[in-house]
Amino acid sequence: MSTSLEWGLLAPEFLLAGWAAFIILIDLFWGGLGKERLGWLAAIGVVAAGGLSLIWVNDAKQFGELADINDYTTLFRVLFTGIGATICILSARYVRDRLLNPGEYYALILLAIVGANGMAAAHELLTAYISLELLSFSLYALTAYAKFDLRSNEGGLKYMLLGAFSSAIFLYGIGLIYGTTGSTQYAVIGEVLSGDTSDIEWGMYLGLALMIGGLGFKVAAVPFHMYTPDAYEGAPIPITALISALAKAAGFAFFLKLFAVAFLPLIDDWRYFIAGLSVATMALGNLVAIQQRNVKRLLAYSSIGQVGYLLLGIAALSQDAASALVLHMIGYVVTNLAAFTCVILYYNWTGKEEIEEYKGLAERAPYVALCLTIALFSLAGMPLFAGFATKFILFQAAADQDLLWLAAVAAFFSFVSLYYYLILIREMYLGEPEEKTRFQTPWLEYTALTVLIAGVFLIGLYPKPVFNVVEDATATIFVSEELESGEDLVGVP
Amino acid sequence: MTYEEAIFYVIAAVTVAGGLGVVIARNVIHSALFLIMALLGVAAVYVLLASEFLAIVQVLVYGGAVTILILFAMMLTRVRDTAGPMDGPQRPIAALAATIFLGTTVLAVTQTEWRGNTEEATVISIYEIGEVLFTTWAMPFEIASLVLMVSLIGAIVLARGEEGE
Amino acid sequence: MDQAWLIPAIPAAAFAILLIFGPYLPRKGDWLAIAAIGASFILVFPVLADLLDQADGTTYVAGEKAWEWISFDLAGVGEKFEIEIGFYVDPITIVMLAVVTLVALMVQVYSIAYMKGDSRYGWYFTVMSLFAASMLLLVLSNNLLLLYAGWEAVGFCSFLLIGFWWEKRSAAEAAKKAFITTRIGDVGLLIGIIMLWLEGPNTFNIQEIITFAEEGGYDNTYLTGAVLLMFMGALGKSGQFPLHVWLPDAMEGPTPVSALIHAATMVVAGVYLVARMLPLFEVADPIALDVVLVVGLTTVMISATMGLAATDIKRVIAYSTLNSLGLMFVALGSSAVAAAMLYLFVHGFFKALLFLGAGSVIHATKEQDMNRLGGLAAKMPITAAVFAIGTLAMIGIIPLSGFWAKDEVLVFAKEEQNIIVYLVLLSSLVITGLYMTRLFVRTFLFAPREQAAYDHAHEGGLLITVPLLILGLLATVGGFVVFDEVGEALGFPGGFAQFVFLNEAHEFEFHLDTAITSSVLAGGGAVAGWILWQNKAELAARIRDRFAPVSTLLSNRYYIDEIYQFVIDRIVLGLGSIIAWFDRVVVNDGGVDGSAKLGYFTGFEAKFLQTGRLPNYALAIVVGILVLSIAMLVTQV
Amino acid sequence: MIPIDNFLVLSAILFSLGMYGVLVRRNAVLILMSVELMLQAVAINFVAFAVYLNPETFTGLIFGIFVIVIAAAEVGLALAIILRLFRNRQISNVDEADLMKW
Amino acid sequence: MEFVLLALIVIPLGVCPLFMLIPSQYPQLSRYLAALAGGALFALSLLVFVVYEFDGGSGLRYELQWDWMENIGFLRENGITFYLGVDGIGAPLVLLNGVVIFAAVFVSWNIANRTKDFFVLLFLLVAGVYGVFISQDLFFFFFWYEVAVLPMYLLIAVWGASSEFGTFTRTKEYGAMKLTLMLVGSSVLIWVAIFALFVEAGAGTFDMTVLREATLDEDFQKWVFPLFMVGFGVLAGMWPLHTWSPDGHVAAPTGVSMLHAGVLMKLGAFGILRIGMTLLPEGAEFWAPVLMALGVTGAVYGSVSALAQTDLKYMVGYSSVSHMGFVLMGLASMNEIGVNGAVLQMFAHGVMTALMFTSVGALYDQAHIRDMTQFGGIAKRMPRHSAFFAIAGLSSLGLPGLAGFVAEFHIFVGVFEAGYWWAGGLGILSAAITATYILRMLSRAYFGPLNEKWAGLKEMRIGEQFAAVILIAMILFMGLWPAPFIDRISETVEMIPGIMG
Repeated sequence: MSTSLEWGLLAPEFLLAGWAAFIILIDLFWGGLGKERLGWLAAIGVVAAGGLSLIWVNDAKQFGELADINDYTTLFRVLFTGIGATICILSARYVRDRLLNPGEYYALILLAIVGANGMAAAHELLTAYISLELLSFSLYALTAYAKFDLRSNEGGLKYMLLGAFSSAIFLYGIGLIYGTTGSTQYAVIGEVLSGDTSDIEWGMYLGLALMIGGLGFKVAAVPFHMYTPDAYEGAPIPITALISALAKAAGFAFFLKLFAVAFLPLIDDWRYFIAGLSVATMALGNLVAIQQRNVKRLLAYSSIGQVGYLLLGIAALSQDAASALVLHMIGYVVTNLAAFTCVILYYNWTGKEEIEEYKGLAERAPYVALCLTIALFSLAGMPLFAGFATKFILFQAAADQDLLWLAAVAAFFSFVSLYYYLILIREMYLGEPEEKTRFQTPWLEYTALTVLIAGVFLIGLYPKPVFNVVEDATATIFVSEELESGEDLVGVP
Repeated sequence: MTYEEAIFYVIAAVTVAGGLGVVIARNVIHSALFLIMALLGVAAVYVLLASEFLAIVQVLVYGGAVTILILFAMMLTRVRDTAGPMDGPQRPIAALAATIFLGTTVLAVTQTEWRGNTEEATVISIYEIGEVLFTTWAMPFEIASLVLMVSLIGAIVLARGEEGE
Repeated sequence: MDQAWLIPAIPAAAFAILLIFGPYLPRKGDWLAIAAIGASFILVFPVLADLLDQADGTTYVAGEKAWEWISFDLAGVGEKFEIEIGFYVDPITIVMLAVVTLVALMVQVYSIAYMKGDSRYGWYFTVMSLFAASMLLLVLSNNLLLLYAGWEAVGFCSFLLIGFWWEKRSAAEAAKKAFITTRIGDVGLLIGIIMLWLEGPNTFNIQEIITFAEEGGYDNTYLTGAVLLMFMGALGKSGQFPLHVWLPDAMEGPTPVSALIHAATMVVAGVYLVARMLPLFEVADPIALDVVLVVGLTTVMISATMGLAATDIKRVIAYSTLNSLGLMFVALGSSAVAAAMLYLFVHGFFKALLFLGAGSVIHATKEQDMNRLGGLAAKMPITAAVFAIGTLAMIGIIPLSGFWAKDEVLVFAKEEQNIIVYLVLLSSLVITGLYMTRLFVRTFLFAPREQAAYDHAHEGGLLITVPLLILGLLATVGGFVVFDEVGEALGFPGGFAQFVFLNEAHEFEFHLDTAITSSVLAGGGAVAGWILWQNKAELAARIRDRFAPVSTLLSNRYYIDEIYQFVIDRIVLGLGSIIAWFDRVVVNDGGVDGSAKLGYFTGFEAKFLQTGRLPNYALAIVVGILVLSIAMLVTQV
Repeated sequence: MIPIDNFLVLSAILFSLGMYGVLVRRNAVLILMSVELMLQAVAINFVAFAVYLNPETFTGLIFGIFVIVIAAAEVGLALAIILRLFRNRQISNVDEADLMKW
Repeated sequence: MEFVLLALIVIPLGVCPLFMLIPSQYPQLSRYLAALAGGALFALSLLVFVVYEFDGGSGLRYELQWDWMENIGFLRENGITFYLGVDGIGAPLVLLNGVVIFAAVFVSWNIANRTKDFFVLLFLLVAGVYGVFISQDLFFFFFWYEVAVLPMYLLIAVWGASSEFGTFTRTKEYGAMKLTLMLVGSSVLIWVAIFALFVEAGAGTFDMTVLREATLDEDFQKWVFPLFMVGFGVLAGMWPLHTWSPDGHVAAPTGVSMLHAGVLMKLGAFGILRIGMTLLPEGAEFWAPVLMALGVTGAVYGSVSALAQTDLKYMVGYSSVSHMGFVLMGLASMNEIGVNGAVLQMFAHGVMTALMFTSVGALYDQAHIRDMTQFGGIAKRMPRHSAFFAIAGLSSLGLPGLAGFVAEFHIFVGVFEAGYWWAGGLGILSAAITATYILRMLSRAYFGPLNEKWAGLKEMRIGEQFAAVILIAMILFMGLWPAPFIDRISETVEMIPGIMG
């Protein structure tokens, strides 16, 4: 069955892993390069890996029984490397000014991307799980990376211990699913579950519930989200961005693929639970966000809210919903990175991250304030920006699957979210700055920011190209179902 | 009760006792020792499950490395000196939750009609394991090595003392 | 007759020019305004001639000309919703046109002198032109909507002119009061108009509506309701009880304005409206006309009595105007269109005369409280003479114009209505005699009470006296049109009554008994007034002291203003404050902010779930898992 | 001979004990140990399924090995973080680490 | 012509980056650019209005349809298209927007703080409004609807003013926040209704011309229509969800108030008509009495509240609530005359309220207070200003010859025709109350002896006068010659299903 493994299919991952080692070595032996350039160097590797993964565009290969290299994987590889490259660039000055051991820092980021790639590519649960742990471990370490920062320690500790705890739960679920279906292959599980399951339903449902819980933790769904705010607040800001973008995207890449391939036959059994999680997540995330005083924490809660919307795509699972989910996720990632870029820039300038300390940003760095405003409006789902179009399509997909009520709830909380974004915008535009001087402009970060904002506009104004790509990608995970089950569920006349 | 079953119950009792000890011992060092006991019990369970390889791994990795690490950590963090009770105020609710979970799980696993031969464990040879580990499961294997590397990097970076500490 | 639209159009054009270029024209363009109204006045004659030409014997053919203003198809009905800009000329129109243009011309000429030196001299003529245009539009309109437009526009001009000296707080308030009070009446008018359209022949054309109504197209009760609502409008505009309160206050405006708007023209618009729509009133339940009658009577009585107590000469004349208007409504309430129109016709002249006379006095003495005047006849003989004519005409002394018109009303009241109406009217004559005499005596005769005012007094220039004289002449002879011979001599086949009676044969009747009774009573009132207020008016003072409560009641105008003030201050504004409070506190702070606070508070409570302690976080995860698992097992297995 | 249920129940007990430990213990190291206990339970599960239900592919066994590996790695990383926390703040009780909340 | 419609959106959006390129030390340049863009928009809007000609069907003209997303997921052919087109209802509203923005630019001439940012947001708002009026695709309709709301927060919060009212305070942040949240919150309902509508129609497209052909279940219409009604109703100032409006006005800078009350509130009513009533005629019929009741309540409530206000902006704000109540009444009448009236009223109220805010703003700029009881006799100092304000007021109280009358008259006739006697009566009464508060205001603040405190007031700026003259021209245009408006509107209204003759 697996006598000849095409290792070449994993070239991007090897490149990343190798590059990670290379970065560490460079850091060790060529201190003269400078901490800042190390980040750029890392970014180059990441971009190269991303470019490499483009080889398999419109291709459908399988790495043994372990991983698929198809459009879905390619899409996420590109997305993850994109996130990684951005984070590396954004980290450069931050790491230079505030962190020790830059080589390891970038290496961990690169390895995290490997993990994320594995999660998206995985064809079965073991690979997925190990990849998940790779990603998680990297993030644990990175969260605690500011070793003399008490909040970083604490965030790392909470993240790590709870992560391990939820991993155990998740594994227990996997075990039960494995025990009941006899396989860890998504497709096999799907096949078994579409047959008669009356004899194994106890174990199967318990396993499913535990898996949902475990995945819920990874994507930060309420009530498994508790670590999120603390980890976000504690982590170095670029890492906060990384968690919010990479961990979430990878989590959903995994979640989506797993549920689309393996658990789709049971969709009527679990969709309302996911819907419930979605509602709880949207509600708590958005309501508590109103109360936050720290920008990172605010964005943490806002990302929890976003998870609620994304879960809606899972609850309404069909190819449409999956495409919509991925589209929204891409939009969210781009937007969130843009927001974090601004936050990082501000932190690099001033070392401040409380909301009230943002007062007068519009005076001192109008462009950053503008971009942050755009990003926040996009997160709130205002038009012209990505959030509106993607949310519209996502919620519409849910409504299409008879989940109108859920779409309504989501739309409502999307509105609630506007309030706390406006609070931050208010500080920037209405607060009087303590000093009037303009900040100097770091061109690289500004370029990255401009690119991200352009992305926000592109997705907001003309998402079709992106959507086409996404649709091709999601088609690969629904291929086994031939959309039949989806067709039944849609109930479109 | 067959002879094997008897052995199982003994081993299970030891394991559970160990586990219980871990979570209720008043002394951290005792907890650690109970953990070793539980781990060894689990190793024995693996033997019962005809997976000697796993039992060996268990003993080596856990009984050796992990517990030593834990004990070191305990000493370094002077756990014994910390004031206050060992357990948090959550105890009743934790007990309740754990019991409910146990009940649910036990109910679920006993109610499930497991497919396959649930009466007898099949012996899987160490060679077979070795072979699939490097072929079929090559990718997780590689990734697991990366996980270890991450863990290593993380541990070194974080635990290493810097100047002035 | 097709050119009748020019009559309002010329002043309208003058208005537009004056509004934009007025300040740059020589003499601020007063000549333009006067020329325009003069042109309108002259144009009335060809129109009249046309009407007479087309008359078939004593049957008049009304002229109509209309342009489409608004028109659209009604979906699925196959009909159009149309509103026209249309002009309709019939005898009533002609009478109105004559009064309006003539008096307006006189007044404007008079104003040149009267308003001289005023800082808003040009503005005055601008608004006067607008007023003329609007009033003529109202009169000529062939449909209710255009009539309503003119109706509102004259109200607006009235607002502007009452508040002409808006720096005076009282003027500003009076203007506001006038507009709002009439506006309340207009609520009814507009509803009435819409009602007539709604169940009617899908048109606003007055004649078509009348025809429709006469054919029994409307439900009787419905029609009654509609006409009564329309009558509300007339009530407000013509200052009838209980909406009469604005008219005395309207005297804050320049006196020529009072003469034109608040005596001769605008205030009679209500009379005109009812006269115009009288066929509807007649078709409707008799109660409609009864209401008109009762309102008219009430107004006659209260205004006459209030006139007794007022001391401001303009106010006295204003009350007399109310009094006259009341009489016209009594006539209408008795279906006596001809009488009402005749009264309207002559009233226009003598009331304008009275006001302009008063204006002459005020202009000369800068004083309008009759307690500070007196003896002016010596220094202002012409004014005194024409004022006397006006007074006598108002009282109704033969052969002055007022006598004939009033007598017609009395005859109708006597014949058509019950004796009480007649008696009430007769008693009002006495009172009219009393207060009008009082006005004249106190102003022009006996010793001056305020030397300064007396010293100032002088006769105005030609611009003032000539209009006075012309009006005086008209006030004297205007009544003779009652004689068919006179009417025919003037070119109205069949006489004036025939003319205004819309082709229904009718003659003026002259009942000697009524004439004698009324003359005796009116003359008696006048003589009594002379006796009471001669010299220092000790007798009147004694009587006033004797009936102090009555006097107080009268000088406080039956407290009607106070009641209104109370209603407005306490009830309307109170309600406004309550609603404003409700809006802020209940709707906004409670409902809107409240729900926002609810969200905020929920968030505030929920954030404490995030205790910062890891075991709690783990517990949350466990609880989540438990709920999920148990729920899933329970629901699915 | 030994029915699979026995192992599964044993695993469930261990898992629940671990869960209890995580919820109740204050010391970070003890929590970590409880998590290890849970992972042991998971591993038992996997191995039991592998050898009883699916001996042909014995994925579960492999899974079990990986679980042990991951668990070991976890201990390493977690202890480093705990140590760092202790160095910085002289605490090792997790409920004392609540700088960040609300 | 199609590209004129496109230009209406492209120009305001296109000038935004241009503004950004202008260095902030040259605010004058921004102003000229704004005037240029405003002028262009005005000219194009006028062009659209003038050349619009009904040619059958739904009255849609100058259509321009570009694919945006189709044959993807749940979207079939023409799934979401960028579909522009103007009909007889849209045409006057386009003109309205053109007039108001042109005027607003001049009124905002002396904004000194972050001038270019102000204009960027202002033009963004305008683009959104145009988009709503000419979008024929439900998605883009909603898109532009939200775009129109988007800049309001900053426009009010940054350039607005906080006010103290003795017993309570209204900060600009509060006003801005409340406005934004209420509008966006209500759009949630619209959003949900759009989802439901799309799914129920099952046509796989958001094209409104297709959706109006779809047969929708009556029960479905009955439960979805209220979502549209309330959702759009909030923006239309529907009682009791109107409170954002007065408070928003109090806080907003003049130019923004003009656009806000002048055109933004129209979007709500337009939405009810264009989506609610057109796509869900049976639902509309079912809910018409409720809409009527809410409209009348708003009309009376707004005018009575205005009566009690002493702050000029509050007064104008509540008067907007009252007048939008008329619009809702007209819509609820469900007959051609009433609906025509409603659209006419949208235009009429748009220009006259913009004029009112121009006047209030001109006064506030100099006096820095708006409490009418503090003034007195200022007509002496600011005669033109007073005249402009008075004209606006007179139009709003329904003086014939001015725009308000034509509109209100149609509404009342329509309401009576629909059989809502009580509503018609109360509506006319409310118009009378309008007269009361307008005149009360004029009498208090403008007439009477000059309060010496204000002896230093100067006439409003020439730019503001220019703006006022444009607006007055529109008021007179519609008031004296309403036929062009009514022709365009009625022909289109006739085609709306469920509208009786």
